[in-house]
Amino acid sequence: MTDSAIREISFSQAIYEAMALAMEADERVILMGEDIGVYGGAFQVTGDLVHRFGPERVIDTPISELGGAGVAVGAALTGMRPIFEFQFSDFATLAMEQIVNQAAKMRYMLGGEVSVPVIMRLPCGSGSGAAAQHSQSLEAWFAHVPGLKVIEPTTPYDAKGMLLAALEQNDPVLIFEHKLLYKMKGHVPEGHYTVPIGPSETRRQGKDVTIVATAIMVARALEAAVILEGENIDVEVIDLRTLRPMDTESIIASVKRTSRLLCVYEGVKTLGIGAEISAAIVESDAFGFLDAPVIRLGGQECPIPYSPGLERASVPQVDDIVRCARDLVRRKI
Amino acid sequence: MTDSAIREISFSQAIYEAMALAMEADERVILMGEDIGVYGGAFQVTGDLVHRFGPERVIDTPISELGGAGVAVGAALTGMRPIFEFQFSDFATLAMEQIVNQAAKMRYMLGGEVSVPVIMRLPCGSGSGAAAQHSQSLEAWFAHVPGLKVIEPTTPYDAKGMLLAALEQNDPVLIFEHKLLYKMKGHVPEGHYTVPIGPSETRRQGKDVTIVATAIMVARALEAAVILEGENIDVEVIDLRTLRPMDTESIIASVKRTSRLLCVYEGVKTLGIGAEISAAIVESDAFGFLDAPVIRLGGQECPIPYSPGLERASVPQVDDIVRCARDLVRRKI
Amino acid sequence: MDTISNEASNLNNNLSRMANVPEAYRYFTLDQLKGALKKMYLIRRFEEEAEDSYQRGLTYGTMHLSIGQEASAVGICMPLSNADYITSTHRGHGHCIAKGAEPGKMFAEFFGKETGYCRGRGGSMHIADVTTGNLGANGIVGGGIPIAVGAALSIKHQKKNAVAVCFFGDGANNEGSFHESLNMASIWKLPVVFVCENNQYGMSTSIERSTSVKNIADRAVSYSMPGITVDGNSFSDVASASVEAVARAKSGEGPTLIECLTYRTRGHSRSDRNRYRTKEEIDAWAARDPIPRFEGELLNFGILNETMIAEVREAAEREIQSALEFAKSSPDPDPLQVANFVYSS
Amino acid sequence: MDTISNEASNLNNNLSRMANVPEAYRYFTLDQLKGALKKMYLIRRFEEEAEDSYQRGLTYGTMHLSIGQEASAVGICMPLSNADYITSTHRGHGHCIAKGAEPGKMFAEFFGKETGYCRGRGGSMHIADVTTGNLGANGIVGGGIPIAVGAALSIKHQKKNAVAVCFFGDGANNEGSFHESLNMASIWKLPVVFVCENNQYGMSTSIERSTSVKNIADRAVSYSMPGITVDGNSFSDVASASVEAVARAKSGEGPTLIECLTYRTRGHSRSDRNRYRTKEEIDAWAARDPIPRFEGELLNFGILNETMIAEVREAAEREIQSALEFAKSSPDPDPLQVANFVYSS
Ligand SMILES: Cc1ncc(C[n+]2csc(CCOP(=O)(O)OP(=O)(O)O)c2C)c(N)n1
Ligand SMILES: Cc1ncc(C[n+]2csc(CCOP(=O)(O)OP(=O)(O)O)c2C)c(N)n1
Ligand SMILES: [Mg+2]
Ligand SMILES: [Mg+2]
Repeated sequence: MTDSAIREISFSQAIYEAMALAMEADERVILMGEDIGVYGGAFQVTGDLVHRFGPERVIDTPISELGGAGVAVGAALTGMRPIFEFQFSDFATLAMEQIVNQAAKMRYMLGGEVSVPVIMRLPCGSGSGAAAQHSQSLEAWFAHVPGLKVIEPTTPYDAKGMLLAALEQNDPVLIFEHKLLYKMKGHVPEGHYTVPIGPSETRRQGKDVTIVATAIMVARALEAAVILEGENIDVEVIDLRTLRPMDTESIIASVKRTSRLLCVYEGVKTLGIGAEISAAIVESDAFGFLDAPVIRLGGQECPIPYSPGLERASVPQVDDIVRCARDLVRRKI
Repeated sequence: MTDSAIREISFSQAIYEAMALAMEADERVILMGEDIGVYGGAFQVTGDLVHRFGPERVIDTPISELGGAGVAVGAALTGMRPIFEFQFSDFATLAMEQIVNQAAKMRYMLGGEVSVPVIMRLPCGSGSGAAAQHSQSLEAWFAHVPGLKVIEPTTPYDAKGMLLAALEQNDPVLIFEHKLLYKMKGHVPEGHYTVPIGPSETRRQGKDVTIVATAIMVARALEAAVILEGENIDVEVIDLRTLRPMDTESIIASVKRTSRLLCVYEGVKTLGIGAEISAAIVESDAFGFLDAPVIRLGGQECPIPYSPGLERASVPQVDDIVRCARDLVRRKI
Repeated sequence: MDTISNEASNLNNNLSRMANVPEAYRYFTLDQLKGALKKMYLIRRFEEEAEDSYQRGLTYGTMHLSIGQEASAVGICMPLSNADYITSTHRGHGHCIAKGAEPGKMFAEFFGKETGYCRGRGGSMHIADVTTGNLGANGIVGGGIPIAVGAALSIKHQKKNAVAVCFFGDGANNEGSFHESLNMASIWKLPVVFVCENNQYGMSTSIERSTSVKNIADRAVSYSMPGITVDGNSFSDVASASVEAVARAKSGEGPTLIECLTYRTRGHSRSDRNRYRTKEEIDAWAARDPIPRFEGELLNFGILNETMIAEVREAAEREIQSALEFAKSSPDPDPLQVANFVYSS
Repeated sequence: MDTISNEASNLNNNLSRMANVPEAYRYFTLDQLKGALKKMYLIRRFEEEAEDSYQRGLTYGTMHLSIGQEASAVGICMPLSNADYITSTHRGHGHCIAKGAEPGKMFAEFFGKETGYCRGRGGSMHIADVTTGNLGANGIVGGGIPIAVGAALSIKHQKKNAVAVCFFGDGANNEGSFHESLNMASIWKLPVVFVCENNQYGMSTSIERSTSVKNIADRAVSYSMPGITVDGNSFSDVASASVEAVARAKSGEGPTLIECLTYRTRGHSRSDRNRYRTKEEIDAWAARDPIPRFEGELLNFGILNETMIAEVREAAEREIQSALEFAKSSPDPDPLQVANFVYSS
């Protein structure tokens, strides 16, 4: 086993590495965002890149999300490959116009004559006590928009590989990065490799129930699976990874084996990503294989509160997953 | 039968009338928006209200959607009851920050100490050749956001009654108004009445299949029902009317009778409103009553194109509904 | 200045014998000036035909005519080549022709045909011609402003000798995107020229009622860039301002804000009932029509004679007619292809 | 001016015998000035305790300290009553105390307790006290600006003799919401005072690197309103500017933009590693600490003596200690109530 084969780095280092590799290989790759230079980014993801590549390629923008995102879109349209960092995905609310009306639609509106290879990175999720305006999981909005690709890696390995894959796309790609994952460590090869955008990944195989999860909920689902194993419940855990386009095929295949499906996600339950998973599976030929209703475990129907106890109660925790999965397995139609 | 009982006015006149009544009854009601004064609104909904109530209460804003919506939010927070018109719902992309981070969350973030009784009107939908940036149906985004109420009336009667009901709410209410409905005529009583926010309305009863539809799709579903009647397929059509909170109860009750559910909506299929309808019904005890998968007929996975033939092909038409409903009824699990 | 060729300096020599010749005429060749006149005719005639087909119910959707504003579009584009970018607006036919697009493909787009610039997907509000550097009309007021700044950022990174020109209206200058974009262009000293076509109204709302400053160009102070207000109906005034601003941008001195005072003699769009302007106001501006004014200057300064002008006008007319024919005989897009062109891969 | 009472004019008479007394001191009563000093102490001590509880791991989330900026918060709020509104920012503890909030309920909110101003739902970034007219801190940079304009619109409609004051930072002045809001406030002549607390940095980005104008107050030109830059660490300079702007707003003359030059001596937030400022710069500003400066003026002009100052300081300390106690002994919210308070009905 070489050093590289056992090397473990954090999720944020993995993203850093992907950006550094891309910038070394391709002059067109530039970074834009607030405080991504000397500050190193609000979550220290861009780190020292400004020192390695200079302030012309690691550009601190003013606090101007709409304009900043628009500049990135314009640059992408004219030959650059900008990676734009929102400090928190909540601030993308200021830039929806440029993301949705411009970046996502431009190729189509112009009959295929242009492409907009912009990448946007969006730290998301609760769990850090940052409250209602800094903790949202708004991925579902973007997954609703044709023209965008939306990914949400959950391991350092995927974070690097999917970002490098995004850089090979000619379309806008949004990367949601759950804040609680940044410090998570895992094996990451040195050098260039890609993890394709699209396919989900089965993180654990099981025969009693399929859990499809996103972001931090993948880790919680895996924890829950261990607990449920003790109760002789054999859980399959699928990490969705790409929200648009969605890999329904793998989920269908899994459900055909387990006959039960639980969707776990942090965004608000109503119209969150689980709504699409459920609807898509029910619409498919997996429907006939279901031994129980598809159940969704999503965020509460409220903003994310500040107080730690409330915050925990506002999104699914390991024991919620255990309870839901157990109920589902016991359930008869 | 009195004159009033048979009086027919258009959908846009119904909204006009509700606003006029509210402004007469309550000094706190003001209108804000672009070109809602002498121009009468892009869709001529505010009409002559500026002449009746003066420019202090019918306020033409500059072209500043974020700021304008924010001013309305601030005014609502401090005792006014603003009705803010977006010229096209597509431009709400510029104001998501104020709608979602501020209006929707303020009451919660402040522990219930304030309320934000702002109403926002959002003309939406395709069919007018206005292309990708003026034809979107983004309702699902807003229905995903706790703190907002989202309504989408489909008849002149409901348009007036639901707007007047919204004015009695102390929470932000978003009203999506499908452009193609503005000229539709129907019976509307004079004077004040309300149609409650929340309950759906069954527009046609049937026993073979339930269609839940929104906006212009309600009319198309009713047309399709007539055609299907000729094929001995008896269709129930539910007009959802309120997207958040969603009246799942009525849909469940209907599905328990018909055992089949088709969701028809104009927004992009993926994560459109039908995803929630499907998921919510499947999750309920209606699941056991389903004789076939829940099917969604939504907009294509593309922006709305300009050319008439393409535009028609991009969202469900009557014959698409007929075909889908027929297939669904014939389908065995 | 790349655009001052030998021929231009010859013309220049002749002109310099005359007093009061506007500076702009010294910058351009005779062919360039003829080209400018032709483009003004093409724009006017394109839009008249568009309006006509509208009134006859042959077209769909909405449309925004720039009749009366041709000098601004053509004047600004004078010093630009295909390597330079523009971003345009909902009122974009003029910019598109001024930048060099073919009226045939524009009509085709306008009629929703497969042969249109956007294969019928975009329509009037999204016509773009990337081959001539036009990044497209935009249905969102202010939507193109940061995109132009992004194009300028590309130019700078790619070390090109080019400029990005950003057209927008007086109404757009109250959008947040205006503020954010001009600020960034200034601090990064990007090669971009902001062109505010102040036609006095954003839809129905006059600049007095919408805008807290008398001259929009005065807002340049907030961005430490030069701001200049010109007579937008005077080809030569607009062209001079553009030549200067483009030179400034290309030499690395940063952005300029040009405000062109002009007027649209038609309504805002199809739905306009003209409740907010007086007939007197419209007539007064119609009397300042940029096309006769440009013709007058060309005649006065002996640059073109009546015959030459007639030739240019006829050439434009022929081009419009064959463009219309091309568009009308073109096929519609295939509805089965509706979801194509969303993604590159 | 409502705020000039008889007592104030007495103090005024005494002061007028002295040369060079800043104007501000003539506007306020002795009690008001003592109150101002006490608020500055309360703010400082509130934040020191907040910092301490943070460092000891007792609190959660993030927090933004305004240590060094107290004169701006307190000076601006001097002419305000509970009928006047303020909107605040992520760095809002100072504004909240200056407007009259109780430190106990603030600490409780900071600790996420049910007795906090927001019942523990909001935390540091959303503390609000509507009873004193504080519409709340805001986690979104620039988020409060249009909201303040909306509050001013309400005041105008309701014909109240009141004003809305909008605090925001130098960083926020590059947000589109700044531009859109100031434009609307100006064209509608609303009773609002815009207060830009220019502490030289938006997070790590210096004003030179982010902002295309030297003085933010110069941007007032774009909105045809007065723009004034004051020493934000001088209580009297800030208070004078506020008194004038508030009077202007209340008399129907419209908005004013006040820029307070100041500095936060702490980092931006918890995550700040201080890579963008020099120790020299921080020390130089610390030497201009607004609290000793205010004390110095009060002593110099014979308004308060050392004993009186000590009394005020001790009163503030007692209040902080009992506030802390209240907060610490308060109950946590009930997790089962997590989805309450979303809707009114
Ligand atoms: C963001 C946005 N808001 C509103 C509109 C509707 N609208 C289209 S054009 C227009 C007026 C624009 O005025 P101006 O910028 O002066 O350009 P002009 O039409 O005068 O050329 C408006 C309000 C829009 N398309 N986009
Ligand atoms: C819209 C938005 N963008 C970015 C942030 C992250 N952020 C929080 S405070 C801050 C700096 C704000 O600078 P300034 O306005 O000068 O206020 P200061 O922190 O200096 O008081 C940033 C970038 C945010 N909260 N909201
Ligand atoms: Mg205009
Ligand atoms: Mg600052």
